Amino acid sequence: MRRVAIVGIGNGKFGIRKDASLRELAFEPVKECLDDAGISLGDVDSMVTGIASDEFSLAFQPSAQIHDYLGFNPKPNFRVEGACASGSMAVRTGWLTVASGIADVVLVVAAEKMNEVNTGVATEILGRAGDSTWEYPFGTSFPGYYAMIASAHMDRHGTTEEQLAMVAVKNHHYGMMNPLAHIQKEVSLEMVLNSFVVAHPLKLYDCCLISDGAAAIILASEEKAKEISKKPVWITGLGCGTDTLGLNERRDLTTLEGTVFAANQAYKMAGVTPDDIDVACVHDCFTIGEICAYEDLGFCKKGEGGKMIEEKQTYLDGKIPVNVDGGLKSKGHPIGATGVSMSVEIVKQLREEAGKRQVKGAETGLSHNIAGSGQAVAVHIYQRD
Amino acid sequence: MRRVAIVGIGNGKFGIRKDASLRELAFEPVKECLDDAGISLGDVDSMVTGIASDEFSLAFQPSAQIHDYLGFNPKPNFRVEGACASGSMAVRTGWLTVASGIADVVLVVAAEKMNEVNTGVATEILGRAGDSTWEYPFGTSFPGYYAMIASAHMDRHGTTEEQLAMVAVKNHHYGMMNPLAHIQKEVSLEMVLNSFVVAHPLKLYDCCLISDGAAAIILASEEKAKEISKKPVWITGLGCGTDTLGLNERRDLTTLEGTVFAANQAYKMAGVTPDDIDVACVHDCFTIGEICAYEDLGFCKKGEGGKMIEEKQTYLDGKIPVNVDGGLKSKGHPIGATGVSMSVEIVKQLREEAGKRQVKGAETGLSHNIAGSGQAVAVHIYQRD
Amino acid sequence: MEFKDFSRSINHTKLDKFADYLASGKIMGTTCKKCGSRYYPPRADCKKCFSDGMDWVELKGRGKLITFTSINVPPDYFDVGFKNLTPPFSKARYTACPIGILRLDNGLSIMGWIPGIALKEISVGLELVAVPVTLPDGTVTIKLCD
Amino acid sequence: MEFKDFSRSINHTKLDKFADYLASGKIMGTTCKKCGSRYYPPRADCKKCFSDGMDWVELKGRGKLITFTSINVPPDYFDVGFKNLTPPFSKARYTACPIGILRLDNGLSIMGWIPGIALKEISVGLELVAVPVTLPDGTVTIKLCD
Ligand SMILES: [Zn+2]
Ligand SMILES: [Zn+2]
Repeated sequence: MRRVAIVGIGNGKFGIRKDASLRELAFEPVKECLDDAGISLGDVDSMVTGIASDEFSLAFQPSAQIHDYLGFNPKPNFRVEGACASGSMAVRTGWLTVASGIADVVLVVAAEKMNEVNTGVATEILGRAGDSTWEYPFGTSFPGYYAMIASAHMDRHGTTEEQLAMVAVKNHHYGMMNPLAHIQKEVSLEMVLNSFVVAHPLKLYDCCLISDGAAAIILASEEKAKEISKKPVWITGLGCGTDTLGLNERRDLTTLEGTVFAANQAYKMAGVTPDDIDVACVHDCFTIGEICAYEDLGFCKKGEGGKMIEEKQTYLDGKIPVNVDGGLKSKGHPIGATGVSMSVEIVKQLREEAGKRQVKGAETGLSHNIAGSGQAVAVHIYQRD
Repeated sequence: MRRVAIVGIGNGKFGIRKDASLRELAFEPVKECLDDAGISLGDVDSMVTGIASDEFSLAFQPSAQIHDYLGFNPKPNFRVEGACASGSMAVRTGWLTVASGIADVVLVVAAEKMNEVNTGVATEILGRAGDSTWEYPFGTSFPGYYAMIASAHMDRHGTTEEQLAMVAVKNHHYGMMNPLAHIQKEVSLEMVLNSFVVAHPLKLYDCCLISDGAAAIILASEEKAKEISKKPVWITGLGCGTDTLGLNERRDLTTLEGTVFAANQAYKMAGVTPDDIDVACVHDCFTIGEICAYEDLGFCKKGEGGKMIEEKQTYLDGKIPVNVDGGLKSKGHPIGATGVSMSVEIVKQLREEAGKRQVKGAETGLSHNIAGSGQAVAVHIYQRD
Repeated sequence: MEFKDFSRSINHTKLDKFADYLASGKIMGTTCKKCGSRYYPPRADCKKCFSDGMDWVELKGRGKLITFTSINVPPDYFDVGFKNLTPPFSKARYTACPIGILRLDNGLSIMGWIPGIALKEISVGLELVAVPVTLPDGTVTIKLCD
Repeated sequence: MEFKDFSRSINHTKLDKFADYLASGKIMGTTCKKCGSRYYPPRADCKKCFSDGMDWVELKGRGKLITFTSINVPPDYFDVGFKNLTPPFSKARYTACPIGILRLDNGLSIMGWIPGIALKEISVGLELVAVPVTLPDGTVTIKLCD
């Protein structure tokens, strides 16, 4: 199996980007990651695009907008979709492309332009991430699915609304240190607890916003990576898992089996355990998501996620720093872009280029990206030389 | 590079399938291809789903519907999209998955359910396959894009409306021999020429219909393929190309550069030339598409595609039989499913299981699948032992 | 009755009788003729044995709520788009109505609206029964009641 | 003026002035400040040199039609959905109007409606000029004229 490294990273500004179209958003991090790698687009063999939704894009084959705008044609490109995990599925596909030997240098670009449609329509599109036949008739929204996971978690494990809120407090705190973040604002426990209830028990500050943004990375084979980069970061473990479409068929509503399966695959492939992870980006589209992630990734025992945030074990100086880039909560969650943005952050950490939010001496990182309410999950492990 | 074979094939009935949902459509060929391979879903390591449109699916992450319905979770699955080439991009991704070494047995399933929406909405969705910013404001439809390619081809190369019609006559003729085809009807040159003009100069019988359907294949590594199958068909060449989003930026409106690029990659990788191809499935969403394919794949010189069909060189007893399964024109074009259905047909031909439409002694096959009006193209070469 | 009178969007399925059954007062799942696996939501094909032979079976009896929520920001269809319907349990415009998932004794789980109970009275473990409802506009859905 | 007054759907772009220019009677492309590459449709970023410094440049003069069609089955928006607009060159309901792509001498190509010429009079090679149009409802588009 060929080794594959990340040799270039780029991340555009996340936020409500009324100033730019999907293709224009995508251009920004591509330019940045080519500059970072010190190569030109002519050096890239193949491209993979991660975008979650045709409907947000207002386009059929939105990936064509991007390769066209970059002038990448006639070289290969197609789109990979895994809802909110589209970015990580695109990284996975980029890895497959290099590992297979069919290409040596691959550009992975991921973007989402969510604010062309209004909130009602966005809620409608995202609501159909669940079972559009069997759940949609009950007015289910995206916060609604995670709210049901939260209700079950609170009942079974005694997780509290305060513990959920603490995740928001942490991620907003670190978002302040990330100039690319959508929201640059500290929030207090009281602010979170007193904010508008979006879907009981989740409040406004338990939920990520609707963001526009894009991120891009360059992947290269071992030979090329050593030519291109002084600080290649290797993707040494990849895992992908899935779960039932409807929540009603889950064995345990508090466990995302896709995460457990993907994490086990990734740990095994990289030959590491959860204890080896120095820094992680996990999928906190809702605060309960981060708590489930702690547990399902093996950072703590099942049911102890609430305690883990309460004890600040996932702060920068804790047992394992999580989402110190602000997470989806504060950095923003332009759904298709998120997975690639996670890869960008982990590479920054492993290169020790993360500034104020640097995890000292980080050698092994993990990203965890969820489609919908767990229907598909990608976990990657990253290691520096 | 690991060798990869197709060891199981399945193709559901194409047509207006008001009797089945997307997930139910997908189930049919998956069951068939597992039976064909003589394995169970438990033997499959990973899955790739090809679906073109969220909007046709009325779902966000439609691939989750399929892995859930099959009970494939918690194993890996995500969706690959390349508009009308989604199926072939999924086959490409399945190939990458096996070739990379991360999995040994991969299920590729592709489906589209187009008839849940009405014709006006379908035309709207497909119209946005072009540039939804710069072409859409001019009321462009999918037939409209190919109509503009046809107008240019007729002007530059003297291709005639009769020659376009001859493609329809051929493909309907062979569709009669394919029980899975959407349309089972011979058409005469007069019928085609006198049919309703959809987008000048393309008439109703120059255009494929709006179909529902699904297809699936099992890919395996060399070791596994030899265990599983007595007649493995090897994918020995893969090519992927792209073109500009808008037609206005094409250097030559009569050449799809994505096809030329993808074909050259695939021929080179397989070590064959167009002359070695015994049977081909090419992208005839519109009759002009098949004529461009002859030329861009190197089956004839540029501008001689019209003559090639006029001389019946692509009939079963011609120089190179093309679309003897009925093509998209008559078999139907459930957009995401088409590419995998092409792979199924080529495997049938190379196994000599194609019945009345069998190309005698076929050893090398080719499939050619286009996204939109050429924005992305996949070409695969298949060889039997 | 069309299936979308239940589903609100998807209409084509091998399971379209589900909506007719709901209209006649029955919540139906399916059981595999070959291996006996039981499904709710119903399936036309068995994910255990891959058989496509299924029997419709009525789901009856009380169950326990395994989770619930109440959604204050609804998808467009249930808000503005709901104008042409009589919303299930609301006035002219969408009013939040709790929803939840009920687990029956046989292990199957049913999602439904919980219109009759105030949110603060709802908790995981509550015993309820799933009941089909025909709305004034003729569409059908399911509610979970005391 | 909003950009979607031209595009009909997409509104957010770095190029939103394009619609204002159209309203003021100008069809504008862009030229890269760094390498001089010219673009139509306009681009905010150069695909040749990856610079994001662009100047707006008016496109003028006649060109030759490189292709055309006339679409009888329009997308939903231009048919039923067109109710709220004054269709560009039709009555209450969509009537087919030829469209085509005009190649200018500088190599750039412009798509536009061809309302003034009967389909049978249109052929590749025809010399036309691209002209901005403001429709009665205030939206803007481009037509190709004699
Ligand atoms: Zn069974
Ligand atoms: Zn330039």
